[in-house]
Amino acid sequence: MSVKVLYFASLRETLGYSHETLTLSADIATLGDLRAHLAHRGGVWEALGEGRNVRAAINQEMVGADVAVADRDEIAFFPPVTGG
Amino acid sequence: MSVKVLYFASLRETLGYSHETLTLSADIATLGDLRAHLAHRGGVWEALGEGRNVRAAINQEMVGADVAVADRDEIAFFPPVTGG
Amino acid sequence: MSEIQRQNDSVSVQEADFDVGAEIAALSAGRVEVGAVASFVGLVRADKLSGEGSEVSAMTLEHYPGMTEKSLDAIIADANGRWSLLGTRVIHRFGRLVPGERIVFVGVASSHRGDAFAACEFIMDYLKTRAPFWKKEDTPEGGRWVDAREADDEAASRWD
Amino acid sequence: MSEIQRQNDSVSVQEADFDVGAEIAALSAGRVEVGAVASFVGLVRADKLSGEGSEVSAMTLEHYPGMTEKSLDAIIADANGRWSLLGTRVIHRFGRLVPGERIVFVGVASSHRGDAFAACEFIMDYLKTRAPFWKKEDTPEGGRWVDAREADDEAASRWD
Repeated sequence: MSVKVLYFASLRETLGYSHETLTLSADIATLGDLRAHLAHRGGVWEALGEGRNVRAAINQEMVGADVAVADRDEIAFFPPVTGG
Repeated sequence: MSVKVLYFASLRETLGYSHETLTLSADIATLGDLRAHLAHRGGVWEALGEGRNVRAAINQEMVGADVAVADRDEIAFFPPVTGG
Repeated sequence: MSEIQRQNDSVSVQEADFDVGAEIAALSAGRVEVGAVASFVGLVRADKLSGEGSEVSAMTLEHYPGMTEKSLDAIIADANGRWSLLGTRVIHRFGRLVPGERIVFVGVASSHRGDAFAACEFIMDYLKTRAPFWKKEDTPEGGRWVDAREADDEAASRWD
Repeated sequence: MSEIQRQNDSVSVQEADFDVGAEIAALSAGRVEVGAVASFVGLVRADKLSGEGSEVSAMTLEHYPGMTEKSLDAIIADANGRWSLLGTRVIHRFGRLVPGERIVFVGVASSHRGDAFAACEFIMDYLKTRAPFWKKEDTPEGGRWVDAREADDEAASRWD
């Protein structure tokens, strides 16, 4: 399963990545699994760890950690929005 | 005691008067007294009678029937407002 | 035209139309503490305002000169007491107006949007029940005074 | 510039400024059933947004192209389900903005003012918590990402 992952705003700056393409192992079923997997990289990636205020979207819709990820999904992680 | 009385909108048209100057007898103490006095003229003036939906202002401030009238007051009677 | 002016509050009662964009821009011009401008434009609707099945071809707004400005000024003073505002602008037209024409403008500037929205709606609700304006519709059957709407009294009483 | 267009609803996400008067006029142009247009303009404030004592000299708005338009369109669809609306217009800028500049415009047309006001405030509240925009302030000490305000989450949760 291959997904595109995007990072925005302070999270993008912290990680030093705006996007990456990932091939996911079978044990990553949900958005929460993917987030934990990324945080597990350690270092700056702990910005995605549990307790950090991070929001996420799948295919441009904000969703919760329980939502399943699917092949070719566009997944985004970002801080709480501050527009308007 | 002399007061100026103004009439607006549908009330003005019904009465056929836009304004008049009245010298009030001593028994007219309040706005309610004045209104009853005017309604007592009969005919079209019954438009000011009890139960008719009429609002009033003294010196350009909307007030209730209990408010006292004073010499040289500007008093106005009109239907509920419908601006905006 | 008649105007009452406080520092950043102003009221106009006039026959002429107004420039909505210029009025809104003026509420924040040169004032970088303004973060929010809420505004409202009321227009003459062509549909059956009184529900009696006839099209409105025009309307004439009568008002009580002097009291109009005084009541609008009191409404604005009341709003300034309730919310933290940086400026208000009220324009109300009188005379003959055809469908689609602007009747009223209310604009409110504040640091925060909550105050701007609340004050703008408050001023409109009070204006509908307290400012001495009366609408007469021209219909094919002749002139017809518009009855006050209970909904307006209810809207205003929310703020009591 | 990107636009999503339904019959009388439209969204633009753009770097360019916009003409508030023209946008408000367009919401009622040629549509005599519109009696009310409520609108909101959000501006860059110069004062200490984060309460840390330094003046903001400019800010840069980042957004998530594609999702931005999608989320704004969803907010408008939601508003249309809640109130009787005749048209909506949302414009949100991105890029670098200095104090006093317009950031966002929301305009809502309806037959009645209550629906126009409620939908306009609803769209702003949701936009602040759901649309993927992020503000970075330029201060004398360097760039600083603006933290989300709890007040915004509270404002949006009123509508749940």
